[in-house]
Amino acid sequence: MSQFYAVLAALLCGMALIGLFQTEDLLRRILALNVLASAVFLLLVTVARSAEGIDPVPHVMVLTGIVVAVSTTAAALALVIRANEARRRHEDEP
Amino acid sequence: MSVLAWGFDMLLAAGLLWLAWQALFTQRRFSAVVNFMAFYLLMALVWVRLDAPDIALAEAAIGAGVTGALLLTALGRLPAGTSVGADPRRWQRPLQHLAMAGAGMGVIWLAWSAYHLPRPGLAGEVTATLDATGVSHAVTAVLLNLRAFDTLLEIVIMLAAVVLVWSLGPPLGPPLRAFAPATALPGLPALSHLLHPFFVLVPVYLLWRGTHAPGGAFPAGAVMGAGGVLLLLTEARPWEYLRHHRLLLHVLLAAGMALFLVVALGGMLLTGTFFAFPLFLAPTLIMAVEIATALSIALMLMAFYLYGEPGQ
Amino acid sequence: MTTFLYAAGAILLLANAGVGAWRILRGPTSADRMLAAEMITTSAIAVLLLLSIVSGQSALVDVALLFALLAAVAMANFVTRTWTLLRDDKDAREEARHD
Amino acid sequence: MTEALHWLGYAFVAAGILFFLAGSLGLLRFPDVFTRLHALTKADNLGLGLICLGLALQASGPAEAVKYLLIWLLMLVASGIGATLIASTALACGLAPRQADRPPSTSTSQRPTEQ
Repeated sequence: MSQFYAVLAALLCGMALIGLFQTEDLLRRILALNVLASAVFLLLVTVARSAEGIDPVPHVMVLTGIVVAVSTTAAALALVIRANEARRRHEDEP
Repeated sequence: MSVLAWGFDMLLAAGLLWLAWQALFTQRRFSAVVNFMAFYLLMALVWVRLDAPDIALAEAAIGAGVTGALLLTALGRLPAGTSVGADPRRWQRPLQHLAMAGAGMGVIWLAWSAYHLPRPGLAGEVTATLDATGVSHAVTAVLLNLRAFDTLLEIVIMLAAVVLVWSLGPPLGPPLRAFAPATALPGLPALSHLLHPFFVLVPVYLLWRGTHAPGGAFPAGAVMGAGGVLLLLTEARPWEYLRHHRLLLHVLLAAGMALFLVVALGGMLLTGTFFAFPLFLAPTLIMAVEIATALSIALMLMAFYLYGEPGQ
Repeated sequence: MTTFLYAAGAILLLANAGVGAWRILRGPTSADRMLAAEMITTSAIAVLLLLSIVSGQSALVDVALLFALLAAVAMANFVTRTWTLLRDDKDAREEARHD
Repeated sequence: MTEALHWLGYAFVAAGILFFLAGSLGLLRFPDVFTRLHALTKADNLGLGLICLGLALQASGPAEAVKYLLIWLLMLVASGIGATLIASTALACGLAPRQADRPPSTSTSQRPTEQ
C-alpha cells in the first residue's frame, strides 16, 4: 500500500509543478504550491511506515510543515491582494 | 477485505487526482478554490488510511478550516475576471519548459531516494525513550520534547509571517457588501451563539487528549482560530475590543514563542542542555507550552485572516 | 462481518461523493459549487465514522467532529466575504449571478 | 438485548446510506439552487443522522454515543443555518426560484426544461 501512495504522491507532485509553471494567475500559483506541499507530505508519511512500526518523526515534520504551509499561504495571499489593489489604484488614476 | 481496502484506495487516489487537476487547470477561480477545499477533505481521509491520525486532525482543522477561509476571503477581494500576474514572454517559454523538466527530474530523484532510505526508521528509538519524555503519545513527545527546536522555529516562522502581513498596513480597504441586508441573515449571529461553546470546548478536549492520544496544540489552536474567524465574520466585535488592548494582543501573539524560549533556557540552567527538561517537571512544562502555543496559534491565524494590522 | 459491511458502506459513500465533484464542475452558480463542497464534507464525515469502526481508531471520530465544527465557518465565509460586491459596479451583480 | 441493538444499528446505518444516495440523486437532477438546498440539507443530514444513531446504538459506552450524536447536532446547525444563509443571499442576488407556470428564470439552470 505504501508503494501505491508513493506513486500517487509523485503524480500529484508532477501535476502541481506543471500547474505552478504554466499558470499566469497568482492565486492559482498559491494553490499549486499548496498541492505540491501536500504531495511532499504524502511522500514523507509513506516513508514513515517501516517494518518495525510507524516512525513518529516524519509525522512531526509533516505537522510542522502543515502549519508553515498555512503561514506562507496567508502571507502570499496578503501580497497578492495588495498587488491587486495597487494595480487598480494605478489604473483608476490616469 | 483486502479487495475492499484496494477499492477504497483506488477511489481515493482517483478523487484526489481529479480534484487536484480541477484546482490547478480549471478556468474559473472560484471553482478552483472549491475543488482545492475538497482536495484537503480527501487528504484527511488519506492520512487516516496511512495510520496518521495526528496529521488528519491538523489537516482537518488547518487545511479544511483555516486555509479554506483565507482563500475564500481573498477571492472576494480579487476582481472576478482578470488574472493578476505577469505574462511569460516568448523567450521565456524554453526556460519555463526547462524548469519544469528539471523539477520533474528532481521529484523523481527525491521519490527514488526516499524509497531507498533504510527502512527501519526511528520508531524503535522513540519508543525506547518515550518514558523519559513525560508524555505517553509518541508524536507529542517528539513534537514538544525530543525535537522541540523544530517546533520553536516553526512558531517563529508563523510570527514572521504575521509581521509581514501586518507591515503591509491596515486591514483592507473598502468594506465588502453582502447581497442580502443584515436583517435577511439572522442565521449569522445565531451560528456564532450556538457554536461558540463548542469552539472553546473542543480545543480544551484536544489539548487534554494530546498527552496520551492524537490531539495537541496544533489542531487545538487551529480550531480556536477558526472560532475567532467566525467571530470576525459575524461581527461580534472581538477585534474592536482587542484594539484597545494592543499591548495584550502583542503579548499573547508572542506568548507561545516566549514561553517556549523560557522553558528551553530554564532547561539549560537546570540540566545544562538546551531544551532538556527534568523528568518530574516535564508533563507540567509540556502542558504549559502547549496551552501557550495553542493560544498564540489561534491569535496568529486570526491575524492572518484580517490581512493587515488592526487599529492603525 | 461488521468490518466488511462498514467498509463496503464507506466505499459506497466515497463513490457517492463523486456526485459532488460533478456538481462543482457543472455549477452553474457559485452557490451550487459551495453546496457541493458541503455535500462532500458530509460524506467525508460519514466515511470517517464508518472507518473508525472498521480500523478501530477512535481518533477518527475527533477528525469527524472537527469537520462538522468547521463546515459552518466555510459557509459563513462564503456568504459574507466571497459572494459579495466589492464595489458598486453595475455588472458585478450580473457577473456574480453566473459564477 | 445487545444483539437486538446491534441489528437495529445495522438497519439505521443502511437506511442512512440510502438517504445519502437519494440526496445525491437530488443534487444530480434538481433544476436550481433552491431545490438542491432541499436535497442536501434534508436528505444528506438525515442520512448522516441515521448513521450516527446506528453507530451510537452499537457504541461501547455512553461517552462515545454522545460524541456521535454531537457530530450530528453540529452538522445540523451548520447546514441548517447555512441553507438559510445561501437561500437568502441567492434571492438577494437576483436568482429567482424556478416555478412551474413560468419559464425558468435566467441562469438558474442550463439544462433544457423538462416537462
